[in-house]
Amino acid sequence: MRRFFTFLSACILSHQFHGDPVSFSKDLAPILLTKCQSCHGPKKAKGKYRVDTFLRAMDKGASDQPGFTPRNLDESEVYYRLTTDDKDERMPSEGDPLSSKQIALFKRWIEEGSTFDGEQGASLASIIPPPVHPRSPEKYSLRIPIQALAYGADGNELFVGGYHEITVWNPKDGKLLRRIGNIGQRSYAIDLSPNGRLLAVACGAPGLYGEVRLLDASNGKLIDVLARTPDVALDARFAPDGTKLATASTDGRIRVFEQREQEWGILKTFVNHSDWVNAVTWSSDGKRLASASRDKTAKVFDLESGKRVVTFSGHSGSVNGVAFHPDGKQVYSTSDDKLLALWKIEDGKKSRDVHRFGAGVHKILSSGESLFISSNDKIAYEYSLQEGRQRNQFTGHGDWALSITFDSLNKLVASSGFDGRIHIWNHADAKAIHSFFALPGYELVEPTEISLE
Amino acid sequence: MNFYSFTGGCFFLLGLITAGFSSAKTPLTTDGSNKRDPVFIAGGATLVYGVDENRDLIRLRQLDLDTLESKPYYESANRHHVEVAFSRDGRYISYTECTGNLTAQFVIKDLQEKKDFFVKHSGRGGTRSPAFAPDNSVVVYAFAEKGPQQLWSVDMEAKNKKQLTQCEGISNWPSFTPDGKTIVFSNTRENNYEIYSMDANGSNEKRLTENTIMDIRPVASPNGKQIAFTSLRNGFYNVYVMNLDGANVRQVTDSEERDDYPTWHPDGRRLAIVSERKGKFDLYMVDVPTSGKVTTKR
Amino acid sequence: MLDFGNFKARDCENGVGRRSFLKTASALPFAFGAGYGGIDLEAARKLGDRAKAKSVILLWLWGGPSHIDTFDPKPEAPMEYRGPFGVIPTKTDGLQVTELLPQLAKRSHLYSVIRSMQTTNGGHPGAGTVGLTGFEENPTVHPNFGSIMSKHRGRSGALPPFFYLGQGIPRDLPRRIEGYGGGTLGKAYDPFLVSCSENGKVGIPTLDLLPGMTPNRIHNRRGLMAQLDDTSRKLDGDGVDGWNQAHHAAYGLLTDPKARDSFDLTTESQSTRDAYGQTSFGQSCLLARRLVETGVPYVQVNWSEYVETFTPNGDFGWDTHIYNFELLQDRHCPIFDRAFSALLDDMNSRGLLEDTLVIATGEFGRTPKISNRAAREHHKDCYFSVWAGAGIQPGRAIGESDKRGERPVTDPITPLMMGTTIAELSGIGARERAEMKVLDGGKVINELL
Amino acid sequence: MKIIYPVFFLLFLGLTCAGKPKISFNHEVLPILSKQGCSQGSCHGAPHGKGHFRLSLRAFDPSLDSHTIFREELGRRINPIEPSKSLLLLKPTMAIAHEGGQRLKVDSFEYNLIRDWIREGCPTPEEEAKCVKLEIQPGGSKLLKWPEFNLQLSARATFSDGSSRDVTRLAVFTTSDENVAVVTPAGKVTGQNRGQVAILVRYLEQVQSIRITFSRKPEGFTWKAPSPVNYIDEKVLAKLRILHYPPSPLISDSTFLRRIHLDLTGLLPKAAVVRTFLSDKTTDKRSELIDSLLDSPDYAKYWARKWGDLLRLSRKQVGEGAVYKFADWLERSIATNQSYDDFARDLLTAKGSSLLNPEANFIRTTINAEDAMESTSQLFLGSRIQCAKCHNHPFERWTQDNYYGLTAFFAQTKTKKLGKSEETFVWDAKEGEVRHPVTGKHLPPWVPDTGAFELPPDKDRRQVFAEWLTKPSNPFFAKVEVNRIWASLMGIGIVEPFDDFRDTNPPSNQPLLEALAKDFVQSGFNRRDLIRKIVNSNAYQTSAESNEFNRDDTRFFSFRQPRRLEAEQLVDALGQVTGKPMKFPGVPNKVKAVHLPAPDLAQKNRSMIGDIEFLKVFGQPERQTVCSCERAGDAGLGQALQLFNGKLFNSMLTAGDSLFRKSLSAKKPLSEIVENLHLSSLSRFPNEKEKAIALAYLEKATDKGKALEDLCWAILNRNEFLFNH
Repeated sequence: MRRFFTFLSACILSHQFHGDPVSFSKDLAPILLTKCQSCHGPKKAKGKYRVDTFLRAMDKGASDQPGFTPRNLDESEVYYRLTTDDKDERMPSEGDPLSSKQIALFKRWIEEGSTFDGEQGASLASIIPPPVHPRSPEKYSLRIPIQALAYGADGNELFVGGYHEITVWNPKDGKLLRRIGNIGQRSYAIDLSPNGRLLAVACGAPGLYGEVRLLDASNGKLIDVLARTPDVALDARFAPDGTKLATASTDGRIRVFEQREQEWGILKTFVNHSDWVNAVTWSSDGKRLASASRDKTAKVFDLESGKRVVTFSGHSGSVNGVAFHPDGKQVYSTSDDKLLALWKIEDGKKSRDVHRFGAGVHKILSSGESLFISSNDKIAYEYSLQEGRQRNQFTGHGDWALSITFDSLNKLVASSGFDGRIHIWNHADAKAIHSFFALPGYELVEPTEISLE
Repeated sequence: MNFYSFTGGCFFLLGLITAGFSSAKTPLTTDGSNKRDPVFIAGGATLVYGVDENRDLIRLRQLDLDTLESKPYYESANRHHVEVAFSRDGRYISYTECTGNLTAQFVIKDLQEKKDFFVKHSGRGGTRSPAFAPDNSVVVYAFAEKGPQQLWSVDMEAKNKKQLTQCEGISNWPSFTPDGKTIVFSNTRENNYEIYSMDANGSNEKRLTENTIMDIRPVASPNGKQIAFTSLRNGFYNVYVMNLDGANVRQVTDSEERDDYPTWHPDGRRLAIVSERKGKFDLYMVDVPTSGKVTTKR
Repeated sequence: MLDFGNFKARDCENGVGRRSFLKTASALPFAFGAGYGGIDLEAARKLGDRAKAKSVILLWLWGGPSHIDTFDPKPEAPMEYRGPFGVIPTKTDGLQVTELLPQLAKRSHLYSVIRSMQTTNGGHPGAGTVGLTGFEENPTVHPNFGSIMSKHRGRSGALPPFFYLGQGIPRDLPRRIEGYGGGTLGKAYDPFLVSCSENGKVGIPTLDLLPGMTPNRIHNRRGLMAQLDDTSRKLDGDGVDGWNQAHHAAYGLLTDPKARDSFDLTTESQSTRDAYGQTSFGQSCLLARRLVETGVPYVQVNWSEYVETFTPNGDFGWDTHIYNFELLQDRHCPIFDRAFSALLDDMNSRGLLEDTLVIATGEFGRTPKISNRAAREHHKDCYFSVWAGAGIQPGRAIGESDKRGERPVTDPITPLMMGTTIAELSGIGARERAEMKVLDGGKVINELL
Repeated sequence: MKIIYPVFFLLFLGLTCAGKPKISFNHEVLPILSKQGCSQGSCHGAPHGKGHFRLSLRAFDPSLDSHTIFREELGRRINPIEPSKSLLLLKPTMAIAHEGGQRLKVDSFEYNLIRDWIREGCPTPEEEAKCVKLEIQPGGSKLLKWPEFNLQLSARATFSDGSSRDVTRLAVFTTSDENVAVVTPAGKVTGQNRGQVAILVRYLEQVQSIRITFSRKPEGFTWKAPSPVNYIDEKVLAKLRILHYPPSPLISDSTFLRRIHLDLTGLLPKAAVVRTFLSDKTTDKRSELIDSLLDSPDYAKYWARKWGDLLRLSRKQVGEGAVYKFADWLERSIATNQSYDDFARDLLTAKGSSLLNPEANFIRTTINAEDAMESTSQLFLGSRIQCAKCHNHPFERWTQDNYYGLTAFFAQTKTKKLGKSEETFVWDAKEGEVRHPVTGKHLPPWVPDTGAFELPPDKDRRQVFAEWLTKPSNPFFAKVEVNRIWASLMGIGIVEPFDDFRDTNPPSNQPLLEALAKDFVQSGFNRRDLIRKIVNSNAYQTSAESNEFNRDDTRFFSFRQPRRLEAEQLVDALGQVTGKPMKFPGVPNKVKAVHLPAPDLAQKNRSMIGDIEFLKVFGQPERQTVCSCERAGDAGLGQALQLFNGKLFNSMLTAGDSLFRKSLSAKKPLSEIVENLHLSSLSRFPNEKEKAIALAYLEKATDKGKALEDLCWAILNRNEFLFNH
């Protein structure tokens, strides 16, 4: 069973013991999603068969046999394919067969009438009940890169992405304050709502699932799970007025959710990038979105019309970060090509290369009058938003700087590294205050000073 | 409905649509080869049209409406002849003839005097879509001499060349009303072909259609009150008629395949058109609905 | 040809020819011990499956179709550029086409369009050679993509591996394309020419019997040969077997009407034939489908033999220096829209699109600026290609041209890249290309995959 | 881009004590990824990788790979907290669907190794000892006799720090022929059939191979063979004996006559020659015939043409004028029996005008130094070295350094077109270096076995190379030519393809190749002498008919492999039989196709252009590359159609003045015409049955001429005619 991640196993096992009817969404969808969809999904559809929604899974493929026929194992092509001895026909092709327990679930479900317990037309990923994530490790044995970072509203807390958790630290002394569990395996972005009450966490496990979790910032209570996809979610940003949330995912989509009373519902989906969307950001009036993608483009979308406004294709590498210029007519973007570029929304033409870094650069945090940028050259940077002039360099990282956040109240800057270390800087003079590993229980054998140069 | 899918059901549906119009639609040919530019002569007894006779020859044929027999208009023609026009009295004929590689000549034939006149322009462009004034005073045609394609006129001996339009974009398909006072035509200055009318001297222009796709080949009816034309406004090439002022647009054909090249029968009640059916092009006669599916200007 | 212990056409990477590997693997089901997880056997199968495209159909729009008036309209451009045609949306985000392609617009989920093609040559035969081989014809004429395919796949069965459907080898008035065939690989890899009329009747020049020849006489001759052969022991060996097959196939094609069934479109249902349209190009597309269905690796459908659109004895290529708008509207685009749509639908419904690559392109585009003749001239800096089928991610608009469609604003995509992508998808990897000395320096168009 | 990983020194501290990591990234993890196929060229080793995951081809760039695995996409592929949940393991075990299929089994040796490496924190020390030696046990060559068809191999690597270890589980094993033997990832070889294979073992940059012969006696086997004529027969028979392939019987006089004519002159013997030879009763008439053919101009012309194929001798490549001069030069070299080392030196070191010194056209046809080196390697070293241009050759010893080291010999050779476009001037500039594309360093000239040369600037580099190449001790030079000649005569090389020498493509008979090469060197590189020895052997004079025991032999010369006549041979043969030889452009009438100096001489007469099609369709090469693969031997429909319905052949058959029509007009008896047709086409008399069939056909026909056309067609379409057997 080691091949299956814990939460799936947990679901499957609990049902078998209780003898409840087999649930398509809880029991089968996870299997179809992880075992079948990469070949039989929207991207590939081998044998003209797809499983990415319930109806498609039921439908015929090239073999002209329905995927499933209620109460009829013989006319359920999938069941035949899962169980046949013919190596050429058996699915998953080129992999081990499903376990006998999994196959038994399919069998029982067909025998029980192949009912569907999800929302019609919804994708597999979204009908599987949100997973309850496993506990995070009590102590971290090895270091993990930290790419999600956000200050709490009053600057007294620093939220940091951990392994299946958000860890909350006192930025002043680097002490662990609390741990918020039940988070996807790795976090790629944390955003605090403008009123400071909500946390949005873009997270997931590479190749397995992605989601954006909405939490109560004060107590870590789970409010909603949004934007569930088959691979990780990479960014989540609240609109300036806090009523909407934009998410960026590896499925190339940008989703916008809006708060409807207590619930968060999908408002719009932008399907325009042909590869991962690494980052998304709002214009200051909340009417437009800018996005950065591994497809080497950045784009601007208009929320109301749902249209793409412009594509900027001036980068030669994956675009990692975007921020609107205060004039609302230009956009900054960062890329693996080491450039911070400024370009015009009007025609998608470059205004200028603002800076060429020594290595690839990540997301941009746009805060007040500044842009904060972290780079693989182990330096974090601050630029004036208006002129794009460099204001500060924050040096001292011992490894790639992956993420950066700014406490405008206390005028502090925090940045995190590939090595799991957080550095706190004084904003005014860029002096290092201190640094610590944001990894609970991680014991460093080596001296903390990592002198690099 | 998707015509191209290979299921019987679709053809069944298509059959229904065709059937719906069949009471008013009569096939004139059945050979299916690519046809174009039909025009009635001999008081409506004969239809002349162009056809892709070989893979390398477009030539004019004439169809006897009584017997439905067709024969080449010029037996010996071995060059492309396109866009034929006849004067109302049948004395003149004009068309464009391919004379060499990417070159064409525009000829006006006086059948009575057995004389040919050639319209000369600078440049190697090709003339398009001639139309005779009802009184045989001029032939109006489209030509691009430099820049935009304009409407021009010459007299019956190809002299007194005048440029009628001075507009942006491409102008094409002039057609006279029977009183000779008005010319309807298409122009693209508003991004795509729209139909306009103007006085025969080029003044008093009015725009008759307004949408984002093509409205082409306007032809004034024998009583001068209506215009038949082709439009893609419902997503397919179909034939419509409207009043001379652009009002009261009625859809004449409704097919997902192409219906095009409307030409009025002299009785003013019918149109000959080229219809593509099942990938074959044939001539049909359709009745002009006096009322029916009315579409708005857009 | 020997199959075992012979490294001809070997995969540089794995030291074994693809075909011989497959043949071996299938001949020896128990060759790999169970104790080793069967992983190597799977690796072997994978190697053979590498070709996503079992066949390729290239719709060669000879003459240089206007990109502005088809797949890359510029409705915002000034009047003297944009042309007269309205613009309609497609199912592909970011892709709109002119109103001349309504059927293809509805099917854009089946294909992707590249709007940033660029070639190096502005004349027809020259650009044609570049378009079909990836290289200029001087100093050396490189092989046509189809010839590379036929060399790689070898000959199998009765039909040749590389077909040209159309009236003849593409040419303009003075001369034909140099890169129509085998090039450096030799004439043995030239295409096999078949023409198809608008009624679906095929003509095969090499099967037109010479004066004095009759099927009956051929029959007699071969009977006599067989009689003589029966008098002594026959030669054996792989080379002999291959030759006997070819000889038999030629005999069949020349004498037995049934053997021409692959070419005979009358066996297709009338509705299928109608769908493609009663045009030579339409019926050729249908024939192309039939050929790939029987396993022919490469079919090039030539829109016409001559580029010129309006010329005595020409057959209406896309070279619209004159009557560009009229001919595109009245003739070319409706024919193309219908035939290509029908081909996509037909291939798709038969499952052929899964392992057949279908491409439509010309040798260049046409000037965005409308000429003084109200037409468009040659334009090598920007044109389009349409890709569907095996291994292609459909529903994408790849590359962009500038506001007027004069040149790409994204990295230009070249014919060499097109050929390389065709080869790559057909299982002709970088090393095999290096060994055949073809497509040197070509890059795969990753955006398509 | 240079990447420094200071952090790695810290990373593995979490689980292990400080010190040497247990798992070596370079020595273990990368070899595993290579062995499981992950980094092969069709998978993640492709230039752009697969699925956004790119590894260096066969792990030749460890620092790039460690970056990719550990850091790229923000460390997505590695899960340090739960190593077995790393994408790097989930994908190849198909826990997450993987387009490349299952490549790893959970808990297998390979899986555990990678998992443990992750567990240690993915240590990738920057400096690791290089593997300097790979030893295979048992090494060399091995003979296995049925039923003992299994052999476990082991591999041991020695590193630059002096350490060594067993790498059997890490090395990649490949077989040259799955039909003969397969090898497991663990190095266990199992024979499938009798025959011979090379097992190639690769670990890091080291490659070794061993040869294994599998011998199995078929049921009812009896050995019968004519006694050896010379050492060639001894070596061939020794091999056949081990493999239990008894040779087929020797050929008849008529078959010999046809075969030797085709092989030495490319032409069929004329009817009169056949009559004379068959009636000749002397015992050594075959040897005498061989001698006289080897002295004939036809021999020199035909064998010069073979070199023309290899040296890109075409109008397009060398210009019209030089075509004739270069062709003459080649013909003279063969006719005077110039020693092969001289010949090679002439070509390699030629200078001056390509018209005055035709041998300079060899350099003229090369595009640049790299192309010159590639052509030279292929022609004289039997190596297709192109793969090493971009990366170390994955299956050979050639590295990228070697490629550019060899190129350096040609780096100072310059060419310039002179006023007349046909003339090219070749000289050595005494300057110019080769730059390594990765390191950017200048590479000195380098050769296998000897290594790098330090040459003074004024030294002619090509001269140095030619001297090294033609030294009698050079292990490649003589063998490549010997094998080329052998393949020309026997239809298949001892190494096959004959210009593709490499460890993975072993000779089918090593002692034979060695003996021939030794003899060749000792004879002073005397090509004619070598040919004489080969064609006098029984091995050459063996029948094309297989027997029940040797039927599946395709490599060891127990019987002759029939070859279809080459395009030029066929055209000439058809012309000879019909008496209507084809006329070619640019040469006087009666010049034979096998004597054409180039395939692309200008055809002024447009009506005749179509006739050339016949030659091309039958595979006459364009001569644009030095690869022998240009001469296409594949059987094609187009070729068959040419025979059934082609203009050229039909015009020969229907000509009013064809040989058989002239005989008919002269009222020659039909039986005599039939006999002559057989003699001129099949080099033999018709047998009684054939005669009866032919005469019956002719006699019942009203139009004898047409019937003769049919008969002629039928004979010329028999495989006995179309093949050299």
